[in-house]
Amino acid sequence: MKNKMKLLLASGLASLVLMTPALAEQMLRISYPEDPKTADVQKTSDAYMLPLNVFDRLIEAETTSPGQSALVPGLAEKWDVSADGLVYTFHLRQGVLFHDGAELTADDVVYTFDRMLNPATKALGTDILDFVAGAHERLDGTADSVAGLKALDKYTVQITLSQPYAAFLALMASPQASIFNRAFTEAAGDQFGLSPETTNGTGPFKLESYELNDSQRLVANESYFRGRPKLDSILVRVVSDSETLRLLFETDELDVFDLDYAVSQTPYFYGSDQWKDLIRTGPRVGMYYYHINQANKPFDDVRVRKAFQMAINRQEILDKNFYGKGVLENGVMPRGLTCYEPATPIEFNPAKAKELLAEAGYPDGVEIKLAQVSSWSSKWSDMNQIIQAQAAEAGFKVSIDTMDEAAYFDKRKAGVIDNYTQSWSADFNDPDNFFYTFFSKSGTAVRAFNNNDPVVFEALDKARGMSDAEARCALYREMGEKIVQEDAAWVPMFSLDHSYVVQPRVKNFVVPWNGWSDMNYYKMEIAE
Amino acid sequence: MSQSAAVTNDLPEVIEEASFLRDTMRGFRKNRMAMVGLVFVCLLVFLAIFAPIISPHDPYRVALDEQLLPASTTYWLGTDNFGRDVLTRILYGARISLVVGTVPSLISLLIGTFMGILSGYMGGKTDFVIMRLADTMIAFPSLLLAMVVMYTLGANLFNIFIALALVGWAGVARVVRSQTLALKEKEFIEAARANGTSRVRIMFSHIFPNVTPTLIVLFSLSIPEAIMWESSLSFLGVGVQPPEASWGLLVAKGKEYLFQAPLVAIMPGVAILMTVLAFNFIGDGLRDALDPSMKD
Amino acid sequence: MLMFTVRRILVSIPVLIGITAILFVMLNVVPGDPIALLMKEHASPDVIERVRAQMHLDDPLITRYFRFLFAALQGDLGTSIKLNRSVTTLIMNAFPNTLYLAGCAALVSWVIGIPAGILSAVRRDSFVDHFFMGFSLLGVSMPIFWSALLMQYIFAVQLKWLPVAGFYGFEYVILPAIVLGWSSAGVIARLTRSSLLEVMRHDYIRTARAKGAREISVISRHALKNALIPVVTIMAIQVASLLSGAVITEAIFGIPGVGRISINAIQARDMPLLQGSVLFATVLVILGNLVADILYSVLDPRIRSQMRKDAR
Amino acid sequence: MANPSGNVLSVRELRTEFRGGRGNVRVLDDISFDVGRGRIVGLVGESGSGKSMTALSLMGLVPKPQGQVSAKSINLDGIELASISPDGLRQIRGRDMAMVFQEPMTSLNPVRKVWEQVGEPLRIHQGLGRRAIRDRVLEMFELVGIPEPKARLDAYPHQLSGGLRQRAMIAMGLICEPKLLIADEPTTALDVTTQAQILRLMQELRDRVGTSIIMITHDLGIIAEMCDEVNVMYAGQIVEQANVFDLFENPSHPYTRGLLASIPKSTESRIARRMPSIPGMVPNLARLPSGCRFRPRCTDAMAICQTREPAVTDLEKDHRARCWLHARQDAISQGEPL
Amino acid sequence: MNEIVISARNLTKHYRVGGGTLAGQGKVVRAVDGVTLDIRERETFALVGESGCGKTTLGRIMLRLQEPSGGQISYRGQDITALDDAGMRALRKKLQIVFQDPYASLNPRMRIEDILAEPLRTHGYGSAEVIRDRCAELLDMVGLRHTYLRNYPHQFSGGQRQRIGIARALANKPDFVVCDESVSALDVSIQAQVLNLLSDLQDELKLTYFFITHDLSVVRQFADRVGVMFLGRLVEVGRTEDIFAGPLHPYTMLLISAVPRADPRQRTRERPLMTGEIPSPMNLPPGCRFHTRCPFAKDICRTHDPDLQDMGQGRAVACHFPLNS
Repeated sequence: MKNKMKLLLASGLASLVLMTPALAEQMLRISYPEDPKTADVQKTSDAYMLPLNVFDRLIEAETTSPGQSALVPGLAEKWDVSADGLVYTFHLRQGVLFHDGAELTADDVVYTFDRMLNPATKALGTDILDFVAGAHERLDGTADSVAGLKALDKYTVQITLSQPYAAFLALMASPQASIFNRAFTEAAGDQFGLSPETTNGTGPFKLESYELNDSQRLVANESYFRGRPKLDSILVRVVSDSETLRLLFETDELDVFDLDYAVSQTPYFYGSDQWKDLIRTGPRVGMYYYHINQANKPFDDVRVRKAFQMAINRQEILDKNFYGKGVLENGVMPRGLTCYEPATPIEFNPAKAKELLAEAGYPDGVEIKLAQVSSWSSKWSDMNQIIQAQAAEAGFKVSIDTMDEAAYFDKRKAGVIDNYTQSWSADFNDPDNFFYTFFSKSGTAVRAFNNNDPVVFEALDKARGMSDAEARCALYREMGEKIVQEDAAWVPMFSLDHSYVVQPRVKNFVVPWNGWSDMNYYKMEIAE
Repeated sequence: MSQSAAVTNDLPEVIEEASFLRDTMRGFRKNRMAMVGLVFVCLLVFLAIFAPIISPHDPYRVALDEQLLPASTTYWLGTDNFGRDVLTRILYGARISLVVGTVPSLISLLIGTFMGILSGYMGGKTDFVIMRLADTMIAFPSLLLAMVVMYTLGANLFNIFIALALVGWAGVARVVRSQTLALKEKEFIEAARANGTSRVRIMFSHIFPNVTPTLIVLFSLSIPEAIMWESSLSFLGVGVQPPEASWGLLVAKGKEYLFQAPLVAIMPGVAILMTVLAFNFIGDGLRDALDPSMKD
Repeated sequence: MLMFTVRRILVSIPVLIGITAILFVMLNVVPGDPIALLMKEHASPDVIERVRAQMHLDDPLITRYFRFLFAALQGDLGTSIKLNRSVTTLIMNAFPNTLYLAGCAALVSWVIGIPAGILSAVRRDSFVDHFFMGFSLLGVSMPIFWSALLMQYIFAVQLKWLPVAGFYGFEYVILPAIVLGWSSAGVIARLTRSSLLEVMRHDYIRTARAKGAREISVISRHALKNALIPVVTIMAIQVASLLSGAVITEAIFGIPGVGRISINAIQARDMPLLQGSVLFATVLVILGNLVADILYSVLDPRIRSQMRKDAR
Repeated sequence: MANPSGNVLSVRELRTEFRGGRGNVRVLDDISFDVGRGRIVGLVGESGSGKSMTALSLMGLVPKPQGQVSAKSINLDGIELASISPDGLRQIRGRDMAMVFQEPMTSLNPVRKVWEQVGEPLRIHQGLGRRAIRDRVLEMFELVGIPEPKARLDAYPHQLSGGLRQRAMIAMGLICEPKLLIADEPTTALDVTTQAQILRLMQELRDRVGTSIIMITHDLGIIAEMCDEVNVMYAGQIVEQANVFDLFENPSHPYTRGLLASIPKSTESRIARRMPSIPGMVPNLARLPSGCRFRPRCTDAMAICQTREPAVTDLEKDHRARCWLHARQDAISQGEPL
Repeated sequence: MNEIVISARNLTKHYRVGGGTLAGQGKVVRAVDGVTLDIRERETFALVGESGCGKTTLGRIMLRLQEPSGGQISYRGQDITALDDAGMRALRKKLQIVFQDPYASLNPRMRIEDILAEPLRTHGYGSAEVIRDRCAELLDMVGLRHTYLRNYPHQFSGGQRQRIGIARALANKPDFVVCDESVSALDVSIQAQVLNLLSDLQDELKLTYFFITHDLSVVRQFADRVGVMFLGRLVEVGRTEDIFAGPLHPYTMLLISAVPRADPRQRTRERPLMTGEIPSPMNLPPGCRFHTRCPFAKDICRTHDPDLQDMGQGRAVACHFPLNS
């Protein structure tokens, strides 16, 4: 502690010198709204910045143009899929080195996925491996290994699925599928990913320092298999406060300003002569929506659900609260997702909504509750408050039920939440990521939709294994219409653009295809 | 008998009926800042109670066409991001602040007084147990304790009452106890005992009236403190929840628009500052008038 | 003295046990499953059950309490659910930052508070008095989150003299230290003033004057030491409360200290982390009180010799 | 330069007023008396009579700005204090004129060692070093009869008993060998046996050092034991001034008479349990009665007492009373105040 | 001889100071250390002694306002040390006390009528009306106007407050009254008034006084019998005239001679003075507790503690070598 104090004082003096923006090295300074907590992607479900830069995956999803992506070889040079769609064989690139100098082998890949399914790991994103043969047995503890994972030789991995699954390759490109080194990771134990000493990947950047709640520093991996990145280092500062973020950016202490973390600053940057040309924007493959829980009154009546859809002026919310930076969505799939096509529009019609309510037996209006999490960003409470005002016209007496996050997840799981709003961005480019998550038999219960439509259940299961892309897309579109128009199970709101403002010296800034804030900085440059 | 009774002759017929209250008021009135504070608080109470009548605006109305308007004759302090009148929101916030200032203070005063008198007068094991409990509560850093309570019970106004009362009672109990200990040594308490007055009666009708000046001062000084706590909790998001208008929440929300419409964040802060100052003035004035020995 | 300290520490033990018990019960009866929170969307009931069992969360409360207490005695405050790191390590890593901030803030509050209090008392009812007392009252009455905002806006945004937030060196600590120090400077100044005025009423001040001492010497030689005894003890308690209470300041200025940890723990409902950080802060407060008591007795010969007598 | 009259102190028409919320209150009115060289002069009266205030007024210790002192003349051995600057008066205090207070506990600073406090006048007025001061304090401790004086030097006040503390206070008062020592109820806080010791000490010191003493007390017994001259005070005025023997043998003012009568006589055997007493109570200085201040309690009050303040009348050499009973007839008719 | 009202047998009061639960047991203060005493109907018994000698504690114990550590007190033959709370409360009608400090002994927040009515209400004196009349009567009795009933204590002078305190003590027509330094805080002229009042009331109401004081002049004037107390012990008891005429205990003698006489002609008299300081009740010397200061102390005084011996004619002394004998 004493040493740390000294260090602090010393760094105080040092930073007086460092403060000056004359940066000899190419350092990218970015921010993160909260501490990422770990680089171990198997232990996190929302902080992908470190995994994306420190690790690689077998396959990578590369942004080709705004909102568009393509799967490209990553650690796997090439791969084969058996005709029945069950066996995937990945041929690893040779000579790929981890940061500690160890060479990547097929065993590391097998280990990585086995670790995820090992119950002792307490991993989170296990659903990417749901269809791997033997995954459930391993998770339940009834098996010591995963039947479907095999290293055929030093550079060949074979993964066998229990049933055909169309999105499996896309899943392998998701951050959760990052590949670890067996020896190192086993040695690090449960400390893996928590500090520079316990983090080891193949990625373009190495984790050099990690100050909890303060910053992480990444440096270039000199021996990256695609070649050394242009950036020398990345400084990631934890800044939770949107105004502070803007202050830091404007005082040139940050290179990238992510408008997602400070939506209220949108008009300022778009209106600023200094900044408007430095805005980088792209569509977000993700959407905002309201869940409707059909298990509870009054939403058990489809007319009430329909009325609720019609009572909301989505365009106004998009325009006023999100400054029009996005498009209205009417289906389950957002724009940019494979199979997307515009769906039948939902009408804004408070008068009709009122009629529907009366039909459903609520001529004098009806009381509904919107759940809200107290610790979440204020954009959610803003939306709820606006809807509270808007829906009143149609006769919905909205009360906002604020709770903390744990209570929220608890209640949602128990199905006692009537209605709530959230957003979902694509983890991988496939409709399954949306449909199955929300409207499969387990998803609809866990997420408190309770849209127990057997037709939908069956169709979604079937679509997972379909190999005919065209027919599969058509089926998803059909289900989307059914869910939104017929069942009125949810209220699609809009998909937003994702905008960043960058300092003039930032080059090659590409907005990720899916609109995530987390991205890979391999190709970015800093130039004076 | 005759001679001693003769003393009466040179005594005035009636002594001016100077009551304790009147003396206090006289002392208080002389304190200019305290009077300023009192006037401000009275005004605030009036505005808060009659806010719906006074303000032409609805504090919850959402008018997205009128977002973040600058100050004007219609909206004296401009509008917030929902197009709600900032001044009206502040007036409604005053309701919360005033209630939060008084209710938990009263609760903690009630509990603290009871515990303090009991502890001080009974002594022994009762004293030990109550004081260890009080020590325990006092050792908790107040804001953290309040946060933990909010964590446990959930964030809403009623739970703020509980949190603040929990934070506050121990301090009151300590002060009341030490006063009770001092009073207990006073001869008039012994006189009451010598008369056979019961313990309960001594605590209620002898000790309690003598700690009331201190209680009034404690009360007046705990109001601004409670207002501060509430605004801090709400600012941190573990207090009053939107769309209710608590001043701390208004600052927290308004600071997102600090650059576009600084008044939205700054004015609720000014409201807190002025209210807390006013109550502190009153508290200081009351202390000087009632209980000069309590100076800090 | 040693005896006194030891006894004073022993007296704190029931308080500490009480604190851990209250804290533990409060935090463990909370509705809402920390595991559900940890896993968010990905939670499937069987996974949750598995993790719960692994973390011994399904043991009876009393068992868990004693396990916690026993581990805490050995310096192990458990593992953060959200951060998956040892709570003790997390706190000890964050503490120097808080210490640095609190130390600077305390310095600010003393450097401003004590001279302001003395001047106000000496020049009672003068302009100086009114000015300093107004300044102090302002410090006490301003919500920290608001004054912090204002300071950032003025000194960082408009004047660009100081950095907005972060914790990379001395200049980063100036604004938060002033914000935090100002409010406690108000308390110190008011206390110093009233304490000095109180002391100046004592008979021995009259004695000093009767000896022909100059007014300045009356104050510096006779009044000040007596007057500062309560101030110094409050200072000790205040450092403790600064250490434990810099929650808002740390949050606004992005200082990775213990307060920040508590806030994160609350927002993330990270029960072991919250439990640990609150317990840590509480121990600081108890220590502060202990130091205050010891200081008091060191400064006041009456208590000092009382203690010596007791110890014999 | 010695005062020609042989007086160390000569006070003429001392008045002290307090400004308060409800107007000014004159707490001392027309105080005139002398203190002869080497004499012990008593100021006696009940609480609120102004005897302590007289001492504070002489010392310049009346709290300002509420208290205002004025006098025609206060002559301390040739130095005129009525017109001296505050700093000039400060230099006199502790050097030429010292004071011993009633409460030896509260009058000593609890956090400083006794020798530092006792020796402080030397530092202030003579600029002595610590060593010299310590030696001198030790001498003084021996002089005032503090047992084990060396060991007591480094004591804190609370480590001394009441009697020792008062001895230390007396040592402090005498350390610069002042011309005048004002003792304000120096034994009231002490037990009788200790009181007797302290009183004897003061007498001895007067004999040995030759300091003049103003003895302020409410106890006529102490006056009788200690003083050469006596000033009886009532409601802010001196009502009778006499040699101690004259006063006790021939009290002239009705108040003095009443006071003497109401002392329980421990020397005589008990005759009756009823004691003569002065009826009524001391007046509030803010609401004084018209005419003579003692009039409402006086059994000998006359018509003139109601309307006019009595003048000071010389009864015989060095015996004066402020009472119409003894006034010359012509003074009464002309209504000329003296 | 009159009947014995209060009889104390071997009363002691010891308490601990300092020292908590951990650092030893602290020190024992022997505030009252074996006092035996009878007080008879309608007499005034004065207890004199210097500060810290335990006289106030003894007064409190006799009324069981403090519990004795040992010994027994009887009121008219009834052992009151054995009474339970309720029994004692009922008896308090008869046993009363007048305090020293006229400012601390009246509750500043109560009106005079409430102060006077409280003991009446406690003991069920009668209806509200009866009680109101009695309050007025009590004020008359102590020489105050009954129009003052609605006033608060702070509006009265010290002497008047002491009268109110007396009225309160007499409200329930007690039998035995402890006067604890009841006139010490008053000015001489007022002191005489209050003493006269007490004296009148004694005659009128047939009271027995236990008069605690440090002021020997008052004792001489007021008391029938005197007990001299030194460090928790009675060292001499006797009739007032006898004690003043010829003290038997050296301490009594020194005490009497230390009182300044209001007669300048006597100032030249030879006066023996006690030297040094009184020992602390926490640290009593062995043997006679006065021997360290006694001008006549012999060897036996340093080893043996003398008991209070009856010298006849109601006289008792605790000394190995009484004076005048």
